[in-house]
Amino acid sequence: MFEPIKVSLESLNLVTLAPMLIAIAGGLVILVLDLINSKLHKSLYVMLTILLLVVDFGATIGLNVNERGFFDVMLIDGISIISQLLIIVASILFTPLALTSKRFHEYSYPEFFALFLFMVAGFQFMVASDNLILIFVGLETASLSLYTLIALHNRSNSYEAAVKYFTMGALAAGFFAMGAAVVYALTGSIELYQVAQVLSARLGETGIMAAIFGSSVLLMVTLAFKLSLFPFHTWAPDVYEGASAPLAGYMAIVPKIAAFVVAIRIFGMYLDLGIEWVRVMILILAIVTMTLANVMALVQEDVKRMLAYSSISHAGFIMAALALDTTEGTTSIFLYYALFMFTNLGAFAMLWISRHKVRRFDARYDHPFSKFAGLVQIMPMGAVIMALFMLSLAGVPPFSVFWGKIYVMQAAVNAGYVWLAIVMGLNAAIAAYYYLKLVVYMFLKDPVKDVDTVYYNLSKPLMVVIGFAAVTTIAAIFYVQPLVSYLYYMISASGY
Amino acid sequence: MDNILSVLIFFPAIAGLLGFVVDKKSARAYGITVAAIEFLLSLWLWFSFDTGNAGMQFVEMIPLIPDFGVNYYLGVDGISLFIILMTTLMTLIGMVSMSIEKDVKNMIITLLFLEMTMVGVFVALDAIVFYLFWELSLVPMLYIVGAWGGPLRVYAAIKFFLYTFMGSLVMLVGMLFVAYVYHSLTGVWSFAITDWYALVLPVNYQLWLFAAFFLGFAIKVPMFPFHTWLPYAHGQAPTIGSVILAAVLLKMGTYGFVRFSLPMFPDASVMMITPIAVLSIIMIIYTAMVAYAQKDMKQVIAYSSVSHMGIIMIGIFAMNSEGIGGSVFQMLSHGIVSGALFMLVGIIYDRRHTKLMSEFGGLAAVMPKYAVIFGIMLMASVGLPLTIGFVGEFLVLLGFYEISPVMTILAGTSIILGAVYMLSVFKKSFFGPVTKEENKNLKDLTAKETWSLVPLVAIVIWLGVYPKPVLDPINKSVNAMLVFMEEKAITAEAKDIIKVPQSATTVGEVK
Amino acid sequence: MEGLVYIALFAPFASSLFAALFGMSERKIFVGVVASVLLAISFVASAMLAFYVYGTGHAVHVTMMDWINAGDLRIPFGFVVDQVSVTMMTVVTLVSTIVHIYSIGYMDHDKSFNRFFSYLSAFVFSMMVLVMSDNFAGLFIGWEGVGVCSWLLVGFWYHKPDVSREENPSISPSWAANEAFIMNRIADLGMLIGLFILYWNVGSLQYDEVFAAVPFLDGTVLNAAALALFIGAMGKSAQFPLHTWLTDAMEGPTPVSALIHAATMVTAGVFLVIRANPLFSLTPEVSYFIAALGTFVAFFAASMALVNRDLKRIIAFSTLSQLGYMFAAAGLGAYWIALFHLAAHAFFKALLFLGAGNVMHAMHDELDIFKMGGLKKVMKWTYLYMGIASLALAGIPFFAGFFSKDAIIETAWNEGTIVLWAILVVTAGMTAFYSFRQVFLTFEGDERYKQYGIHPHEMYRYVLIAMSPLAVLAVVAGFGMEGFEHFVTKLLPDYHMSEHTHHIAWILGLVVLVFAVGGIALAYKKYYHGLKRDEKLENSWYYKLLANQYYIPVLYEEFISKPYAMISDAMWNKVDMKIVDATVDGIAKFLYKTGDETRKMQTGNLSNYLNWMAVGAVLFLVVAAISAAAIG
Amino acid sequence: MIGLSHYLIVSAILFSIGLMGVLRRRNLLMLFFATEVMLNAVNIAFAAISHYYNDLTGQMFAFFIIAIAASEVAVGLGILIVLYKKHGSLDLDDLATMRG
Repeated sequence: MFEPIKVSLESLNLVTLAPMLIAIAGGLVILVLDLINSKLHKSLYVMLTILLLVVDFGATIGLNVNERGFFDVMLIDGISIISQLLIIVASILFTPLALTSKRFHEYSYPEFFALFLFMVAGFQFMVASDNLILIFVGLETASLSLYTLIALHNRSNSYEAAVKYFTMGALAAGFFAMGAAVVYALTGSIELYQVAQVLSARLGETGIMAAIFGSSVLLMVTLAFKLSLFPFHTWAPDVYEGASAPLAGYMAIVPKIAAFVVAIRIFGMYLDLGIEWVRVMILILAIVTMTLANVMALVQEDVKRMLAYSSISHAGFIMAALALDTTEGTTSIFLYYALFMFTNLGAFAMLWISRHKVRRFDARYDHPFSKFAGLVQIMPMGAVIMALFMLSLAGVPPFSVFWGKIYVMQAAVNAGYVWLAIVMGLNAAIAAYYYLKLVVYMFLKDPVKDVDTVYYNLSKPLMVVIGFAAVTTIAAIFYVQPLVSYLYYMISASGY
Repeated sequence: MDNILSVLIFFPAIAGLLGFVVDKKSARAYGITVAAIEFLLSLWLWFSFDTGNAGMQFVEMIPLIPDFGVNYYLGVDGISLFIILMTTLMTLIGMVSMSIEKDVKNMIITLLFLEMTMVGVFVALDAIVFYLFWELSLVPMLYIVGAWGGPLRVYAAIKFFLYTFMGSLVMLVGMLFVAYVYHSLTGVWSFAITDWYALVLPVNYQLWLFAAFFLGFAIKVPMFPFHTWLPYAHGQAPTIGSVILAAVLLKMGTYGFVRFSLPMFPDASVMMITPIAVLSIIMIIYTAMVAYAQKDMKQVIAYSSVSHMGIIMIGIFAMNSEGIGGSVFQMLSHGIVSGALFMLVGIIYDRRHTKLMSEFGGLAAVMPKYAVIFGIMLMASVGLPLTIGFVGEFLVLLGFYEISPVMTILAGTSIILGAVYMLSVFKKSFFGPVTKEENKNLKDLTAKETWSLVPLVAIVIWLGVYPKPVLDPINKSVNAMLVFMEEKAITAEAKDIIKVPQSATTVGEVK
Repeated sequence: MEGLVYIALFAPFASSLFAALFGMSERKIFVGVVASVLLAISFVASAMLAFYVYGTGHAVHVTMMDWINAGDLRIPFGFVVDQVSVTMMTVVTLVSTIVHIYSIGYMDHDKSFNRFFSYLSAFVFSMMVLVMSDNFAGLFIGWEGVGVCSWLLVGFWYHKPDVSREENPSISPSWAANEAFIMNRIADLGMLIGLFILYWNVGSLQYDEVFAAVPFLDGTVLNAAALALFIGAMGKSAQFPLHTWLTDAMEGPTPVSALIHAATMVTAGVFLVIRANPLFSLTPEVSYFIAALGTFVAFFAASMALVNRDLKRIIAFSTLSQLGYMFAAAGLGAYWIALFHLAAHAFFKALLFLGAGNVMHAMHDELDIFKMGGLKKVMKWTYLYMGIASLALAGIPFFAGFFSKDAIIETAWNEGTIVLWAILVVTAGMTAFYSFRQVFLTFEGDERYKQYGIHPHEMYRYVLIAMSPLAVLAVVAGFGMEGFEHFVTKLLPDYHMSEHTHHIAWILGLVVLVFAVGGIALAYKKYYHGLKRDEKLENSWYYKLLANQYYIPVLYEEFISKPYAMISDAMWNKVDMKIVDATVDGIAKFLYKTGDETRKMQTGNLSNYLNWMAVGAVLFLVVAAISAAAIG
Repeated sequence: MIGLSHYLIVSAILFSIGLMGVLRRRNLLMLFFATEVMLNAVNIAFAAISHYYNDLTGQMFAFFIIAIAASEVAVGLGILIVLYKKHGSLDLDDLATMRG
């Protein structure tokens, strides 16, 4: 009757799982360490985390392209590798930000680092599979860790942020699950490659479109929520504001990379099937998002909120590349994030070093523009670097984000969407205003108070991180070429 | 030295970086020295420039992003050579004459970076590198206007930045599209302008691309109706900012038309002659009138800049060697003359802290040297023969006459209207009795001011009397461009209108 | 000979630079002396060239260097000394030399003495470039150069404030200077267009090439070119309607008026027409227009001179009138006669102005002839000079003006343009009248100046001596007419009266003479014995019309200057600020406003956020449905 | 005979009820329950479809969803508790300090 289940280790191809396992194991090790000695300093955890992430990085980069493993649920194709690498690099950059000169409560908990590593593993799972279950599990693992991390910041705002994010995330999870159910109902499978096969065979059937409608809309809602696309972006400004600055910067990148990979897998499949209205949907979503987020960012009084809207707008910008469904378009998504990552983390890190325990400038905001007024007089180097990040975000060449922008626009032009490129260009011009606003405050205004504490939170590790971000922002022109060719190779190898 | 262009670009930048270390009190001397060395380097460029060669010289090419076709590709020809010289000269003179007291060191460093971007724009032969420097030049200017400007400085600076930025992003899309077309035709990615020149585009593509590039360049020029950022920028900028803005930054726009629009889209350019000429004429007449209505001396010169840029524009679209060569020459002339005029206004502003003409009157008696130099620059500005201003204006109008006599007459009103507003400035400020008590004891030019203005006066007269050393290389490159445009043009109309001078076809000095 | 050309040309330039060296220092007599000597050198060189050209009949042609080379355009600094230009050179340098010497005396109290010489010599240099150039572009250099020098010199006393038109019709020196410059610029545009027409049809701007090519050009092209060039000439020579600047230019120091606004610069227009005679002789319509306009201006200007009270303005009007004569001659094809009148006029008009300068010097810058009278007692020599000059101007036999003006009037008859002839004859009578009205009111009759407490004195002796060559020439120049004709018609087309005209020449001459003598007699009767003012006449509308220059300056002010200023203001405040700029700012504001509105969806309330998600999902469905329906 | 479509309809209705709950409820706790309802609606669907296809994947998915729902509650409630400690209220309308 029952065949004994034979599982050979070879066929499991556990190597594909290794990166996530390293992260998870690392998290557990940290917890165990805490059990053994609860008096350990946070710097130990930070270094441990970095080390683990480096090992993780090594394990990921060593993976062979286009392999499957662990009952074929793991899919190690090009985009899964590069997205994991990006996630890990961003995480490595993020971790040292814990080593501030002022003591922030959350970092003294080892749980913070354990959760962080679990979250990384979650994102890695999310990108390294085309199985909806695993994607869902990865998504939720990561999200739940993330909610907790936000709440750990231990301020009234961060609880509010966590609750908002959590509730909306839960709703989104419901949508995702329902979407998966519809897909399952349609095709009898939740493996995307099988789904694609079944769908392409059944595409001509009457009534199938309605079901595809259902599934794609439901899945799209979830991903749009994760990617903070309009009108599902509402959580983003509040959560960014409530979360600690590094985490906000991190949230603007890593979850979005992971979500983009899922979006590429799912909607790339729909687009490949020739379902054109998905493309229209994505384009509208992208344009509305980048434009409205831009105009909302114009009127912000708080730098962090402004950056939140700006990262929404950037997400919209990149979303447009998804609609192109070309290798270049997909490459541009990763290139953009790879370049955006450093600048954005740098910018949030700059906010982080100016973080005060009490709000000294404004009753409502932590980082009002006026806080940065005349920064060049107080902290010239900091002002210059921050301005650099702002200009980079605005897309001024030769700083890093410019190359991402130009690549996205080139991809749009190549795919025949010249108008889209123009819309992107105009949006970049609008966006320049609010980035400039900060530059203007820093360079052209006088300080509001004799505030000697703007760099209150500065420490050597932070300087290193910011310096690294600054260097990568400036020197982008020199590494764009290898980056592009690596990304392009990986992506075309995995067939996108 | 084959890589002199790189040296020209990066010398000021590196000097700017090192400048952070220099002590505040020595910053000025440091800046002037660096700018002087840079100027000498550019002179060296001129001397080692082969005037017999119409093509690109001192070409440097280093792949930057080969997959994407982006190369660090530089070169200089007769058209860009002198604009580079003017850039380095005006930076040097601007620094020498600078009267800023506040944050001199920052200003010097900013200027050095600005110089890098300006030189970069004019030597770049790769569209992306060009765009890079083009955009980057906004940043130091933003800072100069915003940090040292007048009461509305932030508004003016942001307006300047965003307006130009917006236009150039559309231009960027145009560039990307050209690259795409190039790729689809040849299978190779390239942003090299020289490669793009070889591209024969269908007319409707040309028109769209022309429009995209037009937006970028026209805002920079600034063409009517995109000119309104300019009066604010000039009105608020410190003297040095206005000098550089008028002398060099505006030239980027017209240079762009010569470097990109004409040779890349000859047919579209020919089709667009009339619309552009109409805009330019509106620009010439309208802004001349607006200039006349101004009460602020600096605003007059700001608007007069717009008006003169109209002349340059119309010359570019004359599609013959006289007109285009004249335009390029007029760029230099306008750069030097308007730069000098802004410096002059700055000098009186330093003394009286006002630029309103009603505050002056009778200055000629109080400050005779100042009045003389102002007078010379004024005459150059209204295009008096034997000053630099005449040569370009004359050639432009002469060239455009071939396209349309009527429009030439309308554009030619520039010489009348220019005289009207400039003479009215002179009369209001310099003539009449000295009515204001504060003006009675104004100091005439100091040695510093004199020595920064005298070289400009010398150039104004030298190039007015003997423009040949400058005009010949320009002419050679322009002729080569025209030959090439005519070959490339696909419509009969364009072939008809683009006029290659006989001397260029017979002598066969075309590469 | 080339050396002489350069000496003639650059000596004034050297003089100008030398004087400019001391431009800002106090008065130094040697500056004036050096300048005068250099000018004299220039004159000598010109005279030697004249002899050379006269002797050999060859023109001297030198090309100094290239100026502008662009495309097919080649403009050299080339100079040609032929019969026409050498005449002009000699006249210009002679008058200039005298004016320079004169100025040493006249300007001796002015603190800007050195500056004055610098400007004056610069003017001579420009004028020399103008007449000597071998191409139109070079001519244009000089053309603009004299314009600038005129601007500098008219506005020489720039410190004077603006006053109302009633007080001083020219408002102020600086105002007059600007007016002159701008009016000339209007004409210069015409001139430039003329150059462009020639260039694009001929391919060159060299005189010889252009004139060789014009016979093969299309009629309309020629007409257009001729008309455009003539518009240029109208500005420089202050022909109607661009004439108002000339009388206002009298705000400049009197030597300037003598040199620039009588003898040389204003005749540049005539010179241009003479120079370009191959072109103008091919365009009869334009030429006739020139003649008609010239005749009109001759009469028009004379009529205004009849009632004017300003010593210098009267002479200015007479200059204008005589320029009309010259244009009439040139327009009728009698180019050499025009040139001859130009030369003769230069002598006696300069003399007249310098005489007026003496009077001004004596009267402490008082110019109203109603306030003068009886000056002959203290200013014998000046009276003599001005008398001679006025006789010459009036065309009294055997003075210079007689020959030249008579020839012009004769030409008008000869061409069969009887109307022009009649007007010119009447004008001759008017000329005689106003010239002597002025002379008598100034020098004869009661000494009205005494009531103003003025103590006039005669000019310095050396100045008077310096003026003597002009006086001599004003008397004898006419006798050189035949030799002159012989000389210049080697280059210019000869013009002979027809047989018929020749026969009745003495009758025609007599008619003119009757008018001239009649004019003098009338002036004698009315003004010799002192000023008797006729209130009724002075209040009549035609007197007022003339006295106010037909209200043309006011009209220009009301209908051109003021509307221009108004429109300019509107362009700035209304169009530029309210429309163009407001649109740009409007877009920015719109975006900002949109942002403000949109951010309201960010209520902070989680429930709203969740609703937005649901709304988004519904919107997705709608969009998907619509696009699916549209695309399929 | 109760077929697949009945299950699916039930599932859809439940999902809608859950969704309405999420949209309408003002109390955070109720909101959480509503999301649980939604997830369970999906579970019904999965189970039914799984049965229909005779494929175990759906049931597996359902199990995972149950697990995830549980952990969601764990985390969510944790956050709610600290929030309640800080704010003393679980009403959504009190939770709007960050806006704009």
